[in-house]
Amino acid sequence: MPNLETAFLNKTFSNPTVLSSGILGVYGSSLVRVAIEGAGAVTSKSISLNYRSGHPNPIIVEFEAGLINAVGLSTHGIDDSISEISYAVKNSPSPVIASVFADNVENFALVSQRINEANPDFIEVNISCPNVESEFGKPFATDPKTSAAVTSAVKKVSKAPVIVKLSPNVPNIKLIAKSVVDAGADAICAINTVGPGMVIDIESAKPILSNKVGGVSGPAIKPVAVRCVYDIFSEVDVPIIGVGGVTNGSDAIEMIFAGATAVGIGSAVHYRGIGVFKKVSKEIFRFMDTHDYSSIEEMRGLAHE
Amino acid sequence: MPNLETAFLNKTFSNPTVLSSGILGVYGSSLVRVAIEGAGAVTSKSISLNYRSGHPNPIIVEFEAGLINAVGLSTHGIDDSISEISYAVKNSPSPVIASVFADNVENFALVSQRINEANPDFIEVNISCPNVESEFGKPFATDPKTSAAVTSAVKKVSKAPVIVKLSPNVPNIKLIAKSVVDAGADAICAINTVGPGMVIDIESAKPILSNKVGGVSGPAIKPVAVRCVYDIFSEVDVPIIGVGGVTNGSDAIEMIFAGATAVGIGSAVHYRGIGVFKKVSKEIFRFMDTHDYSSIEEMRGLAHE
Amino acid sequence: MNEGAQNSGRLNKPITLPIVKVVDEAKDFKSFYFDFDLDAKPGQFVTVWIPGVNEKPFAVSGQKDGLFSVTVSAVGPFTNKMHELKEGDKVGVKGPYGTHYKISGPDCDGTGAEHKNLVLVAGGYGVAPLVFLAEEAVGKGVQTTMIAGTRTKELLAFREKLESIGVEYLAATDDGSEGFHGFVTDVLENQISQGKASEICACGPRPMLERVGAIAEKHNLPGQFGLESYMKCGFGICGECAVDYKGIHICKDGPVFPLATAMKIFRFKKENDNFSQDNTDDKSEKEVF
Amino acid sequence: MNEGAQNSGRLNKPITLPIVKVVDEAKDFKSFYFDFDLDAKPGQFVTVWIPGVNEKPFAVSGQKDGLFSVTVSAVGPFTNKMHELKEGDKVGVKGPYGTHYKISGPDCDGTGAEHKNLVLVAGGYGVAPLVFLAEEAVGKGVQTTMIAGTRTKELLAFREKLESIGVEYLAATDDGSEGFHGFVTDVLENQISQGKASEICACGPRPMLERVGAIAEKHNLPGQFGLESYMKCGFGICGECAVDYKGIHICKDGPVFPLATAMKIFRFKKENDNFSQDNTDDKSEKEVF
Ligand SMILES: Cc1cc2nc3c(=O)[nH]c(=O)nc-3n(C[C@H](O)[C@H](O)[C@H](O)COP(=O)(O)OP(=O)(O)OC[C@H]3O[C@@H](n4cnc5c(N)ncnc54)[C@H](O)[C@@H]3O)c2cc1C
Ligand SMILES: Cc1cc2nc3c(=O)[nH]c(=O)nc-3n(C[C@H](O)[C@H](O)[C@H](O)COP(=O)(O)OP(=O)(O)OC[C@H]3O[C@@H](n4cnc5c(N)ncnc54)[C@H](O)[C@@H]3O)c2cc1C
Ligand SMILES: Cc1cc2nc3c(=O)[nH]c(=O)nc-3n(C[C@H](O)[C@H](O)[C@H](O)COP(=O)(O)O)c2cc1C
Ligand SMILES: Cc1cc2nc3c(=O)[nH]c(=O)nc-3n(C[C@H](O)[C@H](O)[C@H](O)COP(=O)(O)O)c2cc1C
Ligand code: FES
Ligand code: FES
Repeated sequence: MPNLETAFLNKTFSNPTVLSSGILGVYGSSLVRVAIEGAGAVTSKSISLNYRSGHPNPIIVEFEAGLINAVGLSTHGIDDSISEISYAVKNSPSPVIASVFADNVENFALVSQRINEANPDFIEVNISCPNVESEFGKPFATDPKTSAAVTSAVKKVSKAPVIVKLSPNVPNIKLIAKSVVDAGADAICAINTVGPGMVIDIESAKPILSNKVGGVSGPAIKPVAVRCVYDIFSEVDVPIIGVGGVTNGSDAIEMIFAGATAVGIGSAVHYRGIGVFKKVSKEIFRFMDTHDYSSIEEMRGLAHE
Repeated sequence: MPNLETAFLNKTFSNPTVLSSGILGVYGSSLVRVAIEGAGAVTSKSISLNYRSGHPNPIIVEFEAGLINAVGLSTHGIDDSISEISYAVKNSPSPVIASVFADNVENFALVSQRINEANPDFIEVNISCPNVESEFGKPFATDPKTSAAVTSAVKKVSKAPVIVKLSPNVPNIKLIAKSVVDAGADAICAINTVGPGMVIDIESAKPILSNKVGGVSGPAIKPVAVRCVYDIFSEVDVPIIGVGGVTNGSDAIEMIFAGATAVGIGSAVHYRGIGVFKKVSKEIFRFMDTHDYSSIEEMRGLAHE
Repeated sequence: MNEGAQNSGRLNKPITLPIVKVVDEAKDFKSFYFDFDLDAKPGQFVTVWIPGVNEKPFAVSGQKDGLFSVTVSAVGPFTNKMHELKEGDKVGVKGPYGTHYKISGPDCDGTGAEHKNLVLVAGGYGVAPLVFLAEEAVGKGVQTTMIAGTRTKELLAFREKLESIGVEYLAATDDGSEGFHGFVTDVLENQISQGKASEICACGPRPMLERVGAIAEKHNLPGQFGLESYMKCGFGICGECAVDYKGIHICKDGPVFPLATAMKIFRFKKENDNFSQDNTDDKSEKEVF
Repeated sequence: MNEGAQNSGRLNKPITLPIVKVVDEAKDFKSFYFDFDLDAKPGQFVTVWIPGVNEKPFAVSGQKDGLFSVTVSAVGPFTNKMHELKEGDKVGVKGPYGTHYKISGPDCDGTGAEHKNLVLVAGGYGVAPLVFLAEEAVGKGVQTTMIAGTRTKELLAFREKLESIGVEYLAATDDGSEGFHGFVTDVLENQISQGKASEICACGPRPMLERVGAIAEKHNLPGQFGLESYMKCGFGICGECAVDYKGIHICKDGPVFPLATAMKIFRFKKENDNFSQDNTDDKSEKEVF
């Protein structure tokens, strides 16, 4: 009988599926619901120190091959966020990952410090939001040095193990992976959205998103995500949460073969409903059963052989 | 009555559709066929000085949202290529764009010099092949300086106007666009493939492409392509061939609204057959007719208003 | 709480539609008609996008002969902008989204008992989805009463339309300028005491809904309630519209809920709740494969 | 030249299939069977991918009872590797691709004249698609003759199978070790002179096809010819398989062409050709909207 249990750092997930940051993860209650509905772990929407209203609507638009979003990192501020995460940590049957972001290294440390109060199982450092520029003039995740600086600042203060979330929009993701692992990252999450992209309404001749551009997710980005996970696995020796376009069991297996320890699911919540975690787990189980794999561990990174 | 004619530098295309480089463009006879079947202009597969065998099969794989290819820039060498382009130039009812690439600046100049013999209407400089690294250690198109160096080297020798083809896989495509225009580019073609991406066969646990990774094209990349064209249009003042995921008339209109003068079509030859150029032209015509646009010119860049 | 279903074929990308008719329904309350076969059910909503302004949710207020309408109260920047739009102006529409009011004909179960007296309770622009529902109910032969409450007379809407199709229309105004001087809940209690209410469908401000809910519970009457919440995506992905301890999302699990769920949502106090003590019937167990 | 049609629903991504049976057909010539409902027509091909090695095109050589087969001649690195594969080994398969031989039953037009004597002319592994075609033709009641040519006796294949279903089997070997000592074209001429050929379907090396084509033209017989070309993508996108002055792509416009088109391809000399002088009937005019 195949076993879906997935050891991830100091925890064991009941299955390798993980709710990705920014999907249904604003409130603790949603995180708990997704955990109950079958996610092996759940990630909160990225939290910052101060309230940010985000962009006006539309903030998401669907295209033929995925979604494009520019939610604009709207957050309710650190105090509200702490209470939401606390609620999730107390009530979720699955481990809770608190995602944080900030506009400079110091604030990354501050928000991570504060989030300790909520006792999340892991902290995920979102250095890869395509719409936020660092104090150094480009997204943190595009530069190995800034990526490392953020990582070590968070690592210094965080009580929970630190996952760093990378962007695919870089010439060489191996470089970034190496730099954050050298700086102390316990795990890597890859990838954040691709692009950015733009969808223009041809009737009004206007970009649809109020922010004009947004990050691309869903089936469109799966090959890029799989390649990134493959690259990172070949470069560093920490567990990887593979995210990007995973919609069914086959996609999840592809990620695991590429080197993922756990598999993030975001846009597929839209395509297959909140039950997608249970469905994907069943599909993974069935594949393992018919292909004589007994553990997720055993399948990890097989595409490298 | 809408008019599909499209002025592009010193030529007029009968309609804005252009066969993109690398699709059916190995032989002159194919280029001529595509022109007869309705393309406003046709681009050859990228040509280099020396014979290159390319990668073993599989070199293309389809996924849910597009294609991934690593043809590996197989070319038949400059002499054969000159005769193919000459054949196309003599027989094609539409202008012929000769695409060239090389592994260093000097060879870019040499291949461009030689291709003059075939008298192409335009030369397109492919500095954006995702699988070729420059002598400086990264793809030419990811660095403004190397992009400019290649552009001015080609510009110096080419008898035909010079189109430079950019990669989307850069942090800031505006920078690159500006650098190549400053270096003398007469037009820009954007974008080349996204990624690279990887598709793993879950039965054999192996990447399907013999090269493991390949460039992503088709519907998956349309939003990224539209955004790039939008960005380039806002930065520089040369005509743009907008390429990436264009499959139907609406996609083409999106590109034109974003700022494209002409619209490249590649992967859609697979989705809709070789008749796609005529089909897309008809769809553009119908849109213009029902929306009271009389010329392509009039629609260009409208999404910027 | 229904498991989020697979999304339908249509892309969640606005379709641009011209406004074909604008009708003043009351003071600062206008209906906008669109020539599009929407296939919505009463209680479902669409989002309306005005390029360069914003995109907001509105209940479908009617659907007939290939047209559909939304009826918009001007309360802020977006709705004021909408009120400036004229016939021929275009907006982007997405949807229909969400759950809907479910009613069946009076004799559908052979007992003749169901929906004998359907009472619709509307507060403010909550009347919009209920007008659509009233038309459907009447079409099914259900005897229907609309109790509509507003601050004052000029805000009342749809009386003529509803009466013309045979709906009993009872108004309640805060200032007594028309109909009953007081709250819709008073009118409702009166209907119930006269035996003229077998089911309640309500939509309006949260405090009104809570009081209507309490009345329905007290009299053991079935009810369906249309809720609202701040929305971003509108189709169940961003998580902004979650309202309670169960992670119910108004945009997809709602906006229309049965009485019992609505009451749970109303009573939810996150601070004092401990999820693990919850033992409602719809609690799923975590399965391990 | 048919306009490239829209591609079918299935992704152009290999499906991994285990080999369920390997049959030696002749020296260095093996059939590999797969348990998959392929829905191919005779003359179409699949690509076979051996991970880490290469991916190559092969004609479907049979399709029955939910199985299909390819029959592979070991001529180089890939085909030698294939010959090492055993029952249970897995390969990736894409397809079916390309055009196919079109035959109809003898009485389909009521005249009884069609395909009265179908002659299949095979050179080397060109016999593979023609075996599949023979089975279909016999199934439709067409009287069928296979003329198969190889260098020597040990390379001849499928005689038993073909004879068992009622196909007349005529061999020709270069060394005379079996059947006619000489070329398939000699046997073909003989059949024609005996009035035993109403249509020719051929597959094999280019020189053989050219000679068969000349014979068919001379006798004014209809013909269909299976061509080959170096292929990369296999589905009409890379342009590697173009063969002539018209930009015909073997993988998608072929591999099976009617006699007239095949002869044009054979006669094509790119250097001496000037497209603008071409005036064949299928030349499309450039349309301007
Ligand atoms: C399911 C649903 C159905 C609705 N149906 C109707 C309808 O039929 N007719 C109608 O007039 N209004 C309806 N609304 C409310 C309508 O969306 C708001 O009035 C509108 O968004 C206000 O925007 P504004 O910019 O004009 O005002 P704002 O200044 O933005 O807001 C005015 C008020 O509306 C609330 N509001 C703002 N944005 C939203 C939002 N995205 N979702 C919900 N509430 C919001 C605010 O809390 C505030 O109380 C509905 C809301 C929901 C959620
Ligand atoms: C439409 C089509 C159907 C075919 N059907 C069959 C079949 O039923 N049985 C069979 O045994 N073979 C068939 N072939 C030929 C088969 O694809 C080649 O024999 C095989 O690719 C040789 O590969 P290799 O590595 O073993 O030898 P190589 O050393 O690569 O080549 C040996 C010979 O095959 C030719 N060849 C190589 N690659 C290709 C290619 N991709 N396409 C075409 N020719 C190539 C070479 O020119 C050379 O003459 C078919 C080819 C085509 C195009
Ligand atoms: C609506 C939306 C909001 C998102 N918000 C965040 C966020 O706040 N922080 C973050 O790290 N990633 C965010 N993401 C990125 C996802 O976590 C994920 O990396 C990406 O969507 C790719 O996965 P998918 O294809 O499964 O959606 C968001 C994605 C979407 C679609
Ligand atoms: C099979 C294939 C081969 C390609 N070869 C080249 C090439 O040689 N030179 C080049 O500049 N672009 C090449 N491209 C990129 C295309 O020209 C185009 O930029 C890209 O595919 C995006 O357009 P599409 O989505 O319409 O396919 C190739 C693309 C494909 C799919
Ligand atoms: S509004 Fe986004 S989940 Fe409901
Ligand atoms: S093999 Fe690629 S087009 Fe025919």
